[in-house]
Formats: sequence, C-alpha cells, structure tokens
Amino acid sequence: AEGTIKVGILHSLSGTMAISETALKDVALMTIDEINAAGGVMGKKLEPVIVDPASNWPLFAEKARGLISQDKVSVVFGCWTSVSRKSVLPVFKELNSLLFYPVQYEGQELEKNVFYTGAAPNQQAIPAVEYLMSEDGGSAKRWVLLGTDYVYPRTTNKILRAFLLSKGVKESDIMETYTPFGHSDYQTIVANVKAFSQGGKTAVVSTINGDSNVPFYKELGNAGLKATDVPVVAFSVGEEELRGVDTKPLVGQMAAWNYFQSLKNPVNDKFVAQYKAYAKAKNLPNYATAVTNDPMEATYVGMHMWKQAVEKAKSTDTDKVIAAMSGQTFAAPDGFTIKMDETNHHLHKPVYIGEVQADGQFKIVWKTKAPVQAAPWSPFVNGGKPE
Amino acid sequence: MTTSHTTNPHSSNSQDASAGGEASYGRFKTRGVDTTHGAILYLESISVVFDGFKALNDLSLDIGVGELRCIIGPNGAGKTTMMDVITGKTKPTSGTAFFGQSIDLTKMHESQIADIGIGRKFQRPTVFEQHTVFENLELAMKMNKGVKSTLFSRLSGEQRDKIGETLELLRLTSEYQREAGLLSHGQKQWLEIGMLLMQEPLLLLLDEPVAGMTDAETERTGELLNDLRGKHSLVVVEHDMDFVTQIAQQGKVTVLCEGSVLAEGTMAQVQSDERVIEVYLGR
Amino acid sequence: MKSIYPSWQRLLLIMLLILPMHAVMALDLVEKTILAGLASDNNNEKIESITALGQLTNPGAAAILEALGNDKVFVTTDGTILISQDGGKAYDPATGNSIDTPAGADTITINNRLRRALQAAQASAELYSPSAAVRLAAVMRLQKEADASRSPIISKALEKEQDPQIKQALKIALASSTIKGGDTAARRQAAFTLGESGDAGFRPILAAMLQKDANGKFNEPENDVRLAAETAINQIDRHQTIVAWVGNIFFGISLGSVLLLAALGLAITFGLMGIINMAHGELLMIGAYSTYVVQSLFKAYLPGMLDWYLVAALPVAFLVTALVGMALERTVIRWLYGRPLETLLATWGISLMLMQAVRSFFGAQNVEVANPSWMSGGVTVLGNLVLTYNRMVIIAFALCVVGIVWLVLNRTRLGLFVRAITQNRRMADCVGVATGKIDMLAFGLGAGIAGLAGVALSQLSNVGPDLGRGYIVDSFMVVVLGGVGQLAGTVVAAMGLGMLNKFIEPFWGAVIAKIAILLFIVLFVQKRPQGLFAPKGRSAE
Amino acid sequence: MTALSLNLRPRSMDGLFSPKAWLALIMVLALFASLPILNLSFPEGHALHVSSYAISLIGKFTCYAMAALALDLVWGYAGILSLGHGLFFALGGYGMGMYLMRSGKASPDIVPDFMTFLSWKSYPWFWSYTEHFWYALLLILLVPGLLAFIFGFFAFRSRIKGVYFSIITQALTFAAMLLFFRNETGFGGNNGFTDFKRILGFDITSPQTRAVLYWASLLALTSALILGRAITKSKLGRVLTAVRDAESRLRFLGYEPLGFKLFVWTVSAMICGVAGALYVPQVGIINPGEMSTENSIEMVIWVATGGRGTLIGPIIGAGVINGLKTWFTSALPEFWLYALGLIFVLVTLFLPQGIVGLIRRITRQDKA
Amino acid sequence: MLTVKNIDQYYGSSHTLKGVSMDVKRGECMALLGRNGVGKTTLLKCLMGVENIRSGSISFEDQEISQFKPHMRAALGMAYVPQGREIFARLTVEENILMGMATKSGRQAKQIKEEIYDLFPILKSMLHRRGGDLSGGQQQQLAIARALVAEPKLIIFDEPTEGIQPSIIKDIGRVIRLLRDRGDIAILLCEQYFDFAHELADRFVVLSRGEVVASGDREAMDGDDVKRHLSV
Ligand SMILES: Nc1ncnc2c1ncn2[C@@H]1O[C@H](COP(=O)(O)OP(=O)(O)OP(=O)(O)O)[C@@H](O)[C@H]1O
Ligand SMILES: Nc1ncnc2c1ncn2[C@@H]1O[C@H](COP(=O)(O)OP(=O)(O)OP(=O)(O)O)[C@@H](O)[C@H]1O
Ligand SMILES: [Mg+2]
Ligand SMILES: [Mg+2]
Repeated sequence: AEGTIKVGILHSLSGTMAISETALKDVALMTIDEINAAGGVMGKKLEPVIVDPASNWPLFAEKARGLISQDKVSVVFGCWTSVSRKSVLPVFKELNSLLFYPVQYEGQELEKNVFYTGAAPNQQAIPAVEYLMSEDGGSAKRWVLLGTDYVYPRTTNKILRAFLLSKGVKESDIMETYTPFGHSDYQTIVANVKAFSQGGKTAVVSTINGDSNVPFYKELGNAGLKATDVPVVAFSVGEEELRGVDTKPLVGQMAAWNYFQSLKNPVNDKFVAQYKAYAKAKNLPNYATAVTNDPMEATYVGMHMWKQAVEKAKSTDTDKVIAAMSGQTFAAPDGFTIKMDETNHHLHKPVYIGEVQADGQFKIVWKTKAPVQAAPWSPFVNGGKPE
Repeated sequence: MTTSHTTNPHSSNSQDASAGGEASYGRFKTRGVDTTHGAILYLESISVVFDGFKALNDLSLDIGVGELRCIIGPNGAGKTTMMDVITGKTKPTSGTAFFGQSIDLTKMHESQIADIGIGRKFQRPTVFEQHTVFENLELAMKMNKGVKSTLFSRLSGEQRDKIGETLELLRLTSEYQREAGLLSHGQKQWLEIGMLLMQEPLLLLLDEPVAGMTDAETERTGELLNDLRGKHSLVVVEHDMDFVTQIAQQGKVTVLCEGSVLAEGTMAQVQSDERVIEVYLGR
Repeated sequence: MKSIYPSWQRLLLIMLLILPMHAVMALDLVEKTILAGLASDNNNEKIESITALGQLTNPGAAAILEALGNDKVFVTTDGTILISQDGGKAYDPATGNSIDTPAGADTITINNRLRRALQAAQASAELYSPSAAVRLAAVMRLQKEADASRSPIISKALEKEQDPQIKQALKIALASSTIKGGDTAARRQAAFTLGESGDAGFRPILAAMLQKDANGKFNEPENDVRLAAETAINQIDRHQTIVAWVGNIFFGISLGSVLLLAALGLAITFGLMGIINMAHGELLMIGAYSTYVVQSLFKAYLPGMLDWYLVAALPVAFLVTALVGMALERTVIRWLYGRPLETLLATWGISLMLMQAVRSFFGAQNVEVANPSWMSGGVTVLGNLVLTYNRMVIIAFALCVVGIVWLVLNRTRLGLFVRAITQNRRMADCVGVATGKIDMLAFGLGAGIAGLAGVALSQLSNVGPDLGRGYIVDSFMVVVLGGVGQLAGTVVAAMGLGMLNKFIEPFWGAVIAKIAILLFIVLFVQKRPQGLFAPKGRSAE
Repeated sequence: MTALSLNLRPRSMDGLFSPKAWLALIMVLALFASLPILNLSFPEGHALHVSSYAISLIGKFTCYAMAALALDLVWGYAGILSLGHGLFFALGGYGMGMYLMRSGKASPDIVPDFMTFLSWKSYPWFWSYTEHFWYALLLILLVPGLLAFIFGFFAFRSRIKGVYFSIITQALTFAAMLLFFRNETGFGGNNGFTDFKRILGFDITSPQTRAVLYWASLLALTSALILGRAITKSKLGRVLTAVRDAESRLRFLGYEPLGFKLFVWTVSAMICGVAGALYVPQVGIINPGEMSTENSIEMVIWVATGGRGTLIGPIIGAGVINGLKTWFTSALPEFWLYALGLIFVLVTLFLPQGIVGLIRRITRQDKA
Repeated sequence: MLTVKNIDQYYGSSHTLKGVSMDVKRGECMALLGRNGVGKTTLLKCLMGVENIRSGSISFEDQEISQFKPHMRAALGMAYVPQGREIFARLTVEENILMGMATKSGRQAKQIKEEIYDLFPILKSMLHRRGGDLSGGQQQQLAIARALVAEPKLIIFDEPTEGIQPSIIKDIGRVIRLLRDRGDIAILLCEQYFDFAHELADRFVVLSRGEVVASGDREAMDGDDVKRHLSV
C-alpha cells in the first residue's frame, strides 16, 4: 500500500534451519509492530514481507531477488547460516539492496550491502577461549575443538588453533574433531574427549550446529563428564536451543554470546517482557516458555538501527542508508549503548560468558568491561587481510 | 575345453544379420557352430543341486542336428531345470553342456547363448506385457542385438513382411496393436512360440508349448513343429501324450525322472515301459 | 521458561536444605573470619574460605557449602554472609539468627572453578558419609586432586573404610597423593597401585616422572621408582586398549540397536508390505512427540510419578502412531497397492504435512524430553568406561521389540497374511483374506513400532520436527541391506552397520566413517544384489 | 499379405513427433524464447515487460526440467529409479562453478577464500585447467558421464535392480555430499562456490548475459527432449521398456541388458550434468546441498507429477511443482508445506499417470 | 447353488462377456469349454469377484453376491484354482496350503489334513520349499491342494490339468469324481483337455466370443455342434 515501507524477512520457516530461524522471524515481526506503534519510520508504517526459503540455499537467492525486485522491499532482515548469506550476497550486490545479518559467523567477509549485527570471531570465540585459559575459567591446558563439518566451525577453529598456538599451547594438546550434519551418535566422541581429558585440564570448544547439540549434551551428561571436570563452551547454543534439552546434567557448561536473556538491565527487562507478551498475544506455539537469545537481540537492534539510519538519511535509498548507518548508536538489551562501527559494518558488542543453569537460563560468569570492536578479518588467518 | 570360441559365433552372427534379413525361418544354417559329429547339443553328466536337493542328477543327453526330441517325465523331474542349464539361467553344479563340438554353454551368459542360436519358450508364457504383439515379435526378430545397431535399426519391408507372416500364422493379426499383457493365456502361448520363430534359432527349446491350448490348437501346433523338423533342432517338453505321439513320430522320446534319464526310445517303446507307466503315465 | 515443572523439584531441594539446618542451627556457628572470604570479589579468596570451611568438618560448615552449591548464599551490602530460607527469611551462620533478607543482598555466584573447590571441600567430609555411593563419589573426586596435603585425610578414611570397592579407590587416591610427596618406597608402591588402577588419568603424572628437567636430571630421582612408573604406564596403556575395544563394541551395539529400532517399523511397512514409506521418519517423530506430551502431562498431573512417564509413553506412542498409520492407510495408501513408486510420492507429501503439523502445534524448536532419573548417568566399568543407562535400556528395548515383532509375524497369522498379500494380492483375496483389514492392521503395526522407536529416540537425541528426516535414509539402508522382507536381515544389517561405524570412527573420524559406511553399502550390494538374506532360486524372480 | 504387413508398425513408429506435436513444441518454444526479448526491450512497468526475476525463475526451472527429463529417461523407460540424480546435477554444477570461480578472479591462479583458510597456496590437481571454459565444459560432460558409467557398469553387471539400485544410488550421493561438505576436499565445503562474476568475459549479472544463459538452457532442454525422444522412439527405446518390464526374459532373446542400461544411464547422467552446469550461473551458487537426499527425491516427484515415461511430462512436472513451490513459499510461507504435501497426495490418488495422463484422458474423452 | 444371470463384462471398452447365463448345482460337475481367448477365465474371475461385472447377477446359495469382494465369496464357501497357478512364490509350500485355510479360524487352520498329501504326495516332501521354486506341475498341484483344504461348497477349476503329468491328471480326475459323488459340493471345471472334461462333467456350457453358444448334458458333449465351437 501507499505510504508504507516494505521490509523483507528472509528466514527459513521449514527445513533444518527452521528450528533456529523461526524465532528470528517472530522477533522481527515484533519489532516491526513496536516501530509501527511508535509511529513508523518517517511517518510511514513498516510492512513486513515474509517468505520461506526453506533451508534451501539456491532458494535463498531466489527469494532475495524476489523480495528486492518484485516486492520492492527497502531492506531485508534474514539468513542464519553462512552459506545462505553467501548465496544471497551477489543478489544484494547486483540489485544494490540492504541485508541485516543477525548471527555470529566466521568473519573473513565485509560487504557494502550487508550489516553484520552478530558477532565476529573476536567478539565471541577468542574471549571465550581466553576465559577458559584464565584461572577463573579453569586454567585449561588441553583443548578439544569440536564442531560440525562446515565453514563456520572450520574457520573458527582455524582461528582458535592459531590463537592457542600463539599462547604457547602445544599441537599435541589440541584435538580437533568434526561430525557430519545431523550427527546424532556422540558415544565415540565423548569417550575420546574423556580419554583426552585424562592428559590434563581440558576444555571443549563446541561449534556443533543445530540439532546435533541435543544428542551431544545428552551423551555428555550421561557419560558423567561434568562441567567441573571438562567444561564445554559453545558458540551456537543459546536459550532457544536449550529449550529442547534437559539442562539438569548440563549445569555449569558454558556459552559465549553478546547477549543473554538473563542480563539484568531495564532495556533487557523490557525487551524480554515485550517478546513474551508478543508470543502470548500471537499465540505462538509454546509461548509459555518463550525465550530471547542473542541473534534475536541482534535482529532487534539491527532493525532499530536501520530505522534510525533511515530517519537520519530521510530516505530508504540504499546508499544513503548505508552512509547513515555508520556510527549509529542504540541502547541495546545487552546493557550497553552499542555502536555501528564507522567503517566495518559490524557492531561493537560486549562479550558475555554464561554458565547453564538448571532452568535453561545462563548465569553470567564473565563479561567484557565495554563493547568490543569487531575484527572481521582475523589476524590469525591470512595475516588479517582480505584475500 | 576351450572358451575362446564363445565370442566367435557372436561376430559371425552379426555379419549374418547385416547381410540382410532372411526372408524365411526355414533355411537351416549352422552359423559357426561346429556340428561335424552330427549332434548340436551335448549334455554330459550334468548335476544341479539346490540347497541339497538334486534337481538334475548326472544327466547326459545329446540332440542331433535337425532332430525333434520329445522329453517327458513326471512333475519335478528336472525338465525345466535342464532347459535352464542349456540357456544359461542356471549354472550346473557339475557337468558340461556343449553346443556343437566346441561351445561351452556353462561359461556363457543367457544373452550370448541366445545369440549363438538357442531359443526358448518358457513353461509359463512370458511375453513383454507392456509391448504390443507386434513389438514383441519385433524385439525377438533375428538381428544384431548390440546397443548401437539397436539404436539405429529401422524395420525393412522384408522384416515387416516377416512379422506379418508370423502374425498370420499365430492368428494374432487382429490383435497386433494390443498390448501383449491383455492376451488370454492361450494367445500368449502362441505369441511366445511366434517370438521363438522370429529368433530363427538353431535349437529350439519348447517347454510345454500346448499347455492351455484347445485340442484343435494343439494339433495345429503339432503340425507347425513337424514343419520345423529337419530345418531346426527341437527339444519339446510336454505332458500331453497325444501331442507327443503326434510330433515324436518315429523319433526318440526321452523320459526324465528324478534328474536323470529313465528311459529312451520311440513313443511306443516308452509308453509300454513299465517304469514309465509306474512313475509317469499311471494306470 | 521452566517455571512450572521444576517447582516441585525446587521444593525438594529446599526441604533437603532446611531439614539438616534445623538440626544444625542450635549446634555450631561458623566464625565470621572464615566466611569473610566468600564476600570478596576475588575468587582466590573465596576459594580459601571454601577450603577452610571444608576442613572444619562440622555440620554447620557443611550446610554453608551445600547452600553455596545451590546458589542459596547471599552477601549483604555490608559483607555479611547469609543463607536464604523460605519466605524471604535468611539464616546467619555466624550468629545463628534467622532474619529478614535485607535489601541489596546479592547471591554469591558460583562458577566452575568455585564449584570444583566446593566439591573438593565437601569431599573430605563426605568420606564419612553413611552412604557408600556418596563416599565412593568423594573418593573418586579426591583421586583427581593429586595433592600431597590430602594424604592424612585419606589414610584416616582408609582405616575406617569397610567397603572393599571404596577401600581400593581410597588406596588409589592415597597413591595419587603420595606419588609426589612420599618416600621412595611409598612412591614405588604408589606407582604400582596407579598402574593397577589402569586409569589413564594418572598417566601424565607417571610420564612426568620419566622426563628430565631443565638440568637434565630425571624428575624422579630413584631408578627403582622410575622402573615402576614405566611398568605402570605400560599397564595403563594395555588397559586402555581393552577399554577402547570394549567401548567400541558397546557403542557399536548401541548404535546398531538405534538403527534397528528406527528401521523395524519400516521393515514391516516397506519390507513386508512394499510401501516406500517416506513418512516413516515422521511416524518416529510422532512417537517422540507423544513421549513429550506424556511427559508434560505427568509433570502437570502426576509429578510424583514423573520418573515413570516413559513407561506410560510406550503404549501411548504405540497407539497414537498406530492410529495415525491406520488413518493414512485407509485414506491414502490403500489406493496405491501394487504401485510402489506412487507410494513414495504420496508418503513424501504426507511427511511434509506431518512435519508442518508438528511445527504448527509444537513450534519449530525442539522440545525437551528428559531422561528419567533411572536412565540418566551410567555405570563405570573397567575403570573409566562409562556405559550409559539410557543406551543400555535402549539396547534391551530394541531386543524386546524385535522379539515382539518376530512373534507377531511368525506366531500369528497376520505375518503370513501380510506376506501373502504382498506377493499376490488378488490371490490372497481369493483364498479369503480380508485384505483391507490386514493391510490396515499391518500398516498400523509398522507405524506403531515406529512410534515405539520414537520413544526410544527421544531419549537419545532431539525431539523436533526434523527428527524423522535424520533417520529415514539410514532406515531404508538397513532394511534394504538386510534384504527386503527379511526381519533377520534387518537385525543383522543394523548391528553390522552400527559396529562397523563405531570401529571406523576412532580411526578416521565421524565424517569419513559415515562416508566409508555408505561406500561399503554400495560395494556390498554389488556382492549381494538382493541384500544380506536374499531369497535364492526361482522364487526370487 | 504384403499390403497388410506394410501397415504393420509398432505404435507410432513414424517421425519423432506428430506434425501437431511439432507445431505445439515450436510454438511453446517460441513463446518462452521471446521472454528475454520482452525483458530487454520493454521498460519496467510496461504492460509487455517481463521481469528479470521471472526470467531467472524460468531459467532455473528449465534446468530442473532437464534434470527431470534425464531422470525420466532412465526411470520412465528403463525402470531404473535413481535416487541420486542430484549427484550428477551437482557434479555438472561444480564443473561450471570451478570455471566461474576462476574466471571471476583477476588472475585464474588466485585461490579462493576457502583455500586460503586451508592454507593452500595453489590449486590442487583436480582444479587444473578449469580456468578454460571448453575444458570445464568437457568436465561437465565427462565427470558425471564417467562416474555414471563406472558405477552403472558394476551395478548393472552385478544385476542390482529395483530398490537395491535406488538405495545404492542414494548411498553414493549421500557419501559424495558428505565428502563435498568437508572443507579439505577442496570444493568450498558447505559454502560451495558463490559470488561468480564473469562468464566468458561477460558480466554474469548483466541482463544480456542472463538472456543468453536462459536461451542456452532452453536450447539444451529442447535438444535433450529431442534426443530423448529419438532414443525412446528407436528400437532401443523398446528394448529399454522391455528391460523395465521383464529384464531376464530379454536375455533369452539375445539382448544383453547391461549395455542398454549403461547407455541410457550414462546419457541421462550427462544430460543431468549439463542441466546442473547451466543452473549454477543462473542461481549463483553451487553447494553440496544439491546432493542431499531430498533434492534427488524431489526430482523423482517432478517426474511422477508430470507423468512418468512421457518425457514431456517431467518437464511440465518440474515447471509446475517448482512454480507452485515458489509461489507458495512467498504467498503462504508458514503453510506451504501443507499445500505442497496435499498436492503430492492428490496427484498420486487422482492422477496416476501424472499431468500428462490427465491431459491425455481429457483429449481422449473429447474425441470419444 | 450358483446361478449366473445375464452378466456382461468389459475390459475397458472391449465387451468380453455378453449376457452369459448358467448355473451349477450342488453335487454336480459343470464343464466350461471354449477356444482360447473366448472369455472362460474372465467368466471365472467374475464369479470369484476378481473382475467386476457391469450388469447381470450372480447368486450363490440364493444370495446375491455380485457386489461381494473375493474374500467374502471365499468366506461363503467358494474356492478357486486359477489359471497360471498363482501360488505365493515366496511362501513355503506349507504356508501356501495354510493360506488355503484363511477363511477358517486360527485354531482350525493350524493343522493340515493328511488327506491332501495322499492326493499329492510330492507336496509332503517339499513342505519347506518355497512355492516359487517348485516345478510347474508341482505348483499346479499345490494350487489345487490350496483350494481343497478350504473345504469349499463350490470349487472353481481353471484348467487344473495344465502342465501336470498324466498319472496325476488321473488322480485329479479321481478326486473331482469323488467330490462330485459325495454330493455336497458343486464343481465348475474349465478345461481344454476335452476327454478329461468329458469324463467328469455332468453338464457343460460352451463359450464363444463371450457368449454361451451351446450347453447340455454330458451326452450332448460329443455332438458336432460342440466340436464346431471348439475347433479352430
Ligand atoms: N531354486 C530351487 N530350490 C529348490 N528346489 C528347486 C529349485 N528349483 C527347482 N527345484 C526343484 O527341482 C525339481 C525340478 O524342477 P523342474 O522345474 O526342472 O521340473 P520339471 O521337470 O520341469 O517339472 P514340471 O513338469 O512340473 O514342469 C523340482 O522338484 C523343483 O521343486
Ligand atoms: N486384463 C485384460 N484387459 C483387457 N483384455 C483382456 C484382459 N484379460 C483378458 N483379456 C482379453 O479378453 C479375452 C478373453 O480372455 P480370457 O483370459 O477370459 O480367455 P480364455 O477363454 O480363458 O482363454 P484361454 O483358453 O487362452 O485361457 C481375450 O481376448 C483377452 O485378450
Ligand atoms: Mg517344467
Ligand atoms: Mg483362460
């Protein structure tokens, strides 16, 4: 309709990624409602256009093209996996449109048409490992880098390995293991981790993806590997993922994120309450147990910043909005007024490390003093330079 | 026992085909099969064992060139199994099967065996049910059956005529466009005989060709086989004694029982053999 | 999120906490100075304080430690340590008073490091616990803290201990604490003891003894002891090899039984009935979701029986999936017999709908299905191989289900009729088999078995809309590899693949193992083009 | 008798298509071929304008249609159900992807990111010469063809049939997918290849290049259709159907099914590879997801929906199903699976011969 | 016992049975004759319910059964020996025979009566062989045995002697005569082997192109009229 601004939402609502991405669609809609209730953007209401790329990568590209060229959306919020982002990138570049990508990723990328509101490796992985090396984190000496076999874990682990080596960890004290997508039998791996941990204080860095986490944690719990023996820090496990796990045996296992639902600050209190109310009002399945998590917060923040940028640019024109985005700040639920970097399209983000509690929430055991600037090009890969 | 000959007949066969379709199935040629000793098929002490059960037990048999041999015997005597061995469907546990003097059948595939000139009609009529009657005959027709020549093959007028003649013979002309699966049991029997004729094999194996045919048709089939006698070698398995009498004439009839030859002789001799009456004919 | 269900549990915890405290309150108070460290921001000071509390070995200190572990200890703005109680009250361990919780009191955060210190501190006290299990757990924890300072405590406990198993564990714990500090003989003895334990955890200590320091001197000065250490290392390594083998066998069987369970229903619907049932995975999923629903109902209405929800889930899951299966059979599949490839298309459509239905009802996220307590954890064998209870239960369960299926198919006429129908539907009808009814029952049975498998799978992995997709390919491979329609083949194939996988995985990793298995299947079928248990002869055509 | 026998022929053994069918084919072709012209020559907003989005969609569907046609050749005619055609499709795609990956770089020796992450300084041997378009084209034909040939040779020689064959094609494809998922394999892991820039020196995103790619796909599809038609109409086609219905009987007529099966199987794989190769520049990504079980099963579904054993049916099926999918995922993002699933069920129940069967039924009724 | 009135049957658009009427009485053997492809098998299939009829009526023991499914007809006491044997190839011989007792209750259907083996001794020695592995004639015997164990009221034979050795044909003839003489069972025998049919039949019908062209008592069977319809 006239007088509205269309916003594309490109998250898988079916297929393997629906488990994670559905909540992002919900939070995006909630944010749109919120913005509209407050008068919209430049006096115009936002109109969401939802499509389902069905966890199918070429379909992501097709849908992105459709959103931009058919539906004429001004901006797209979407994608979760790196490959989906890679798949839509050429489309955004070709049609010069704007994508807000809300998930932590492996870095090594910087595109004009994308704003990365999730963490770069230095905003998540490195601090987590530093913590585990510290006395409080358990002074780990041996490392298990465990991941699902795809790009994010591979790259992250490559960065971590280089980082660990630079800290004097020996090659023989690092074990790197990968599992196929959808792997559900972690018996051997848990046994191996256990055997490996006999050699000294060991920590596990898990980049296991999606569905595989449940069987992994179940096996871990039942095999009696407690967080006090071998702590596991995960980069892909948040509140939403823990909804599907019996967390009692996992108490003390860790996750590193830039946001946790359990953060105590007024912005977050409001955000959490707002989402719960939204879930209830929309009668989302399982609304009674609705939670917020890091990518949801990143979506929320991203959308608000985009709104501010549009208002600053007084236009939804891609180039003008991109220019206006630089240096935008927003009082985020993560407890800080965070800033969009002037040049690198990533947010400055605080890093938190949380331990799983019996109720599926995280207890924050460590945090950075201030937001960290993103380093999309890791100094541990290719000398920190783009290709 | 050499195997080097196994490819030979193949090539000579394809030359045959490229030389142009023969207009009739009547002409008898031994296409590279060495029949100098007058016999076209030698089975020597063949045994076939299925999970300990001896379906064929040291069976020896030979068929002369141009002979029409009837084989009878109780149900389960091993007649079909014998044909399975000859056509390569079943590998014998022991023993040898030679086609002519030099071709070892036990070392060949079904298709190679068919290619060197052994055709078979199955006990249960087996035709290509989704193909029309015409196409069934076309598929059976003698020609080079390699991939390439099949891909580029076109029916010549002569070949078409031949199919037409066969259809007449089978009384299936009016059905030629129908799918073979829709034929009645007896019609399928006929069709399969027709396919066998189209193959123009040197040796024809017919497993119960008249089962399910009316008496009149049985007689006709008998006449047809009598026609083929001398031009082809034939092995016919049947339980219909009138029919066997009709086609055996004065030729040899072999009685199989429990996997080996029980008796052999003219129809009259065999029919009066006490053992044959006991196990087969009944009183 | 877990606001409703843990309430009963929390209640239990609180009760446990309060009960001993009432007894304690009158007894001992704890000096404020010892507690002061807890109020510090520095974890080192907290740990000092915790260690000191542990050495007090009095029930008052124990109560504080326990409360710390349960996040029940507060520090007020002025640095007073309080234990929270029911109804907003707090107990002051230094004074024994119960007061209102003051505003601004902050929970003392326990992280892993503190938790570890806490456990060690509690361990000393727990060495005297009346419960053997608690004692054993405490000893095991002490074994890991190879610290000479603990030797006296352990020796004392060793004198008192009666239980032979715990005694042995104590000896090892003692050895691990004396190996560094004791005299030559003690060290040598300790090395032997550690070697006998077979526990790889001690290997680094022993190995370190054999290494030379910066000055080129051995860390362990005595040659004798070094020899003993070397023997011990060999002993440990040998033991570990055995452990690895036993482990692999167990893992293999357990993976095999998972594959078997997942495939069994398909062995009926596809193997016997000839339906290429692409919705099989979704039937597994329905079974798993039934488990979830039963669990939720138990939480809501029978919290006391929660541990037994799984038993109730079995018949429920069986019935629900069987009914779904029968409904599918009557509405869709019955029209497709004899057209197997069409069943592929239709059941694929059904599977899409079922998946989406679950998404609409239960959300796209996984739902939580917890192991009941009797299925949590595991038993440790051979020193450090944990055989988890849930896996063992599932192995046993798989055997039971196979047995039942076998009985139904071979001891009732259903099996005979089903096989007859698939081989010649028309003739089966002619001899008087009510084909419609049998089809429905057989499909219902296959679906129900899938439902049972779903219950088992819910105990191992995630319960979500995609659950089925993860198993469908494997299930088909198992059924086909075994030979379609051969129950025994299915069993052997499942176990074989499970074993093979688990024996490859340690060498090549999970990814290559999976690839190797798939290629193995490709090659195996070349050898046996009709599967493992292929019918031979004429009838096979 | 001669008069009679001259009329005898297998069902419509004459020409490839009836004159009417030729006409229809040419008309449909002309219609589709003219779309890019409409796209280029009319501005957006004009009544005759065809959006680039539509062009890219149809281009993509054309490739799918080709894959479906390839599958129909083996499944519909020779009764070989492959649950692994996604593999050949993907291999063709990867072949093209390798070329595009290198042609877009300033120099073809610059290695892509994922190799940098692996600390590879130069391309591994299996990437050699892929910067040359014609060599890549060769790979696109040869790799799927050779793989199919070798795999088929052993499988058919072992007389693996029916579900057993289907399952091993599935196993092979699954294994290949896992292999390609691994970063070390050297094909970009899960991310595969994206961000293509140039093809034969032309900007891959320009409307003209798109139009050419679109036409190329259309041409390839048409050629594949005619080739398929020629094969199935020949005597070899009838042998194939005989293989499907009674393979062992065929042997006793002197045909060795191995060669026949291997022939269509390989041809089919190659067509599928070409489809994949044309698909990649149009969608801009190739990753191992193309080898997932679901994708291969979906191809089977296109064939079944359109009408198995008709060649034209799979083309229609691929178009219809993908069209619906595109439409549903935008129009009913949260419910489309119900709709699609229901369509599959209804098609099987009410259109046993697929869409083509329905059309035939209707036209036959008209005549009757 | 079985009455067929005016039934019409079509395969697609081809009219295979045209107004066929006949009846079979208890205690008699009725022979169905005709050339190949005239519709004999089709008629029997219609009686058994394997093919649907378009019009006409079929009644069994005064009950209209033309809408019944085959298994319901079997339950009423009809048994069928089809042309082409149609045994269950991958069931064992024993299971095949047990299938014949599908209409009986589970308990009754446990034990196979020895009488059957007296008739077909070969089956006893092959109880555990798969049906499909048997020779053609053995399969035919099995198919007959399967029908007999059902203890039916009406038994329909479609060319039961096909592929069977002469001595056993005689045995089968004896059995049919025995059944007929017992008087409580009706037999419908479709047979090409004229002498065999002639010996057993009380009455006969001849089909030609889907129509009944002749019928009568045994005496009339030798008639030229019949011969004409059977010859080529
Ligand atoms: N695969 C097999 N397994 C076990 N026994 C078999 C197998 N194939 C054949 N037989 C047995 O071998 C014997 C010979 O069978 P065959 O079919 O050759 O008999 P036949 O002489 O053709 O009989 P008929 O006249 O009944 O056709 C039979 O007893 C049969 O049961
Ligand atoms: N399923 C079918 N669809 C179409 N036509 C059929 C079908 N089955 C049989 N027919 C045709 O119906 C006619 C009668 O066939 P039927 O099998 O009843 O003959 P029959 O009298 O039993 O012959 P036979 O003595 O050869 O067994 C035949 O012309 C046959 O081609
Ligand atoms: Mg036989
Ligand atoms: Mg008949």
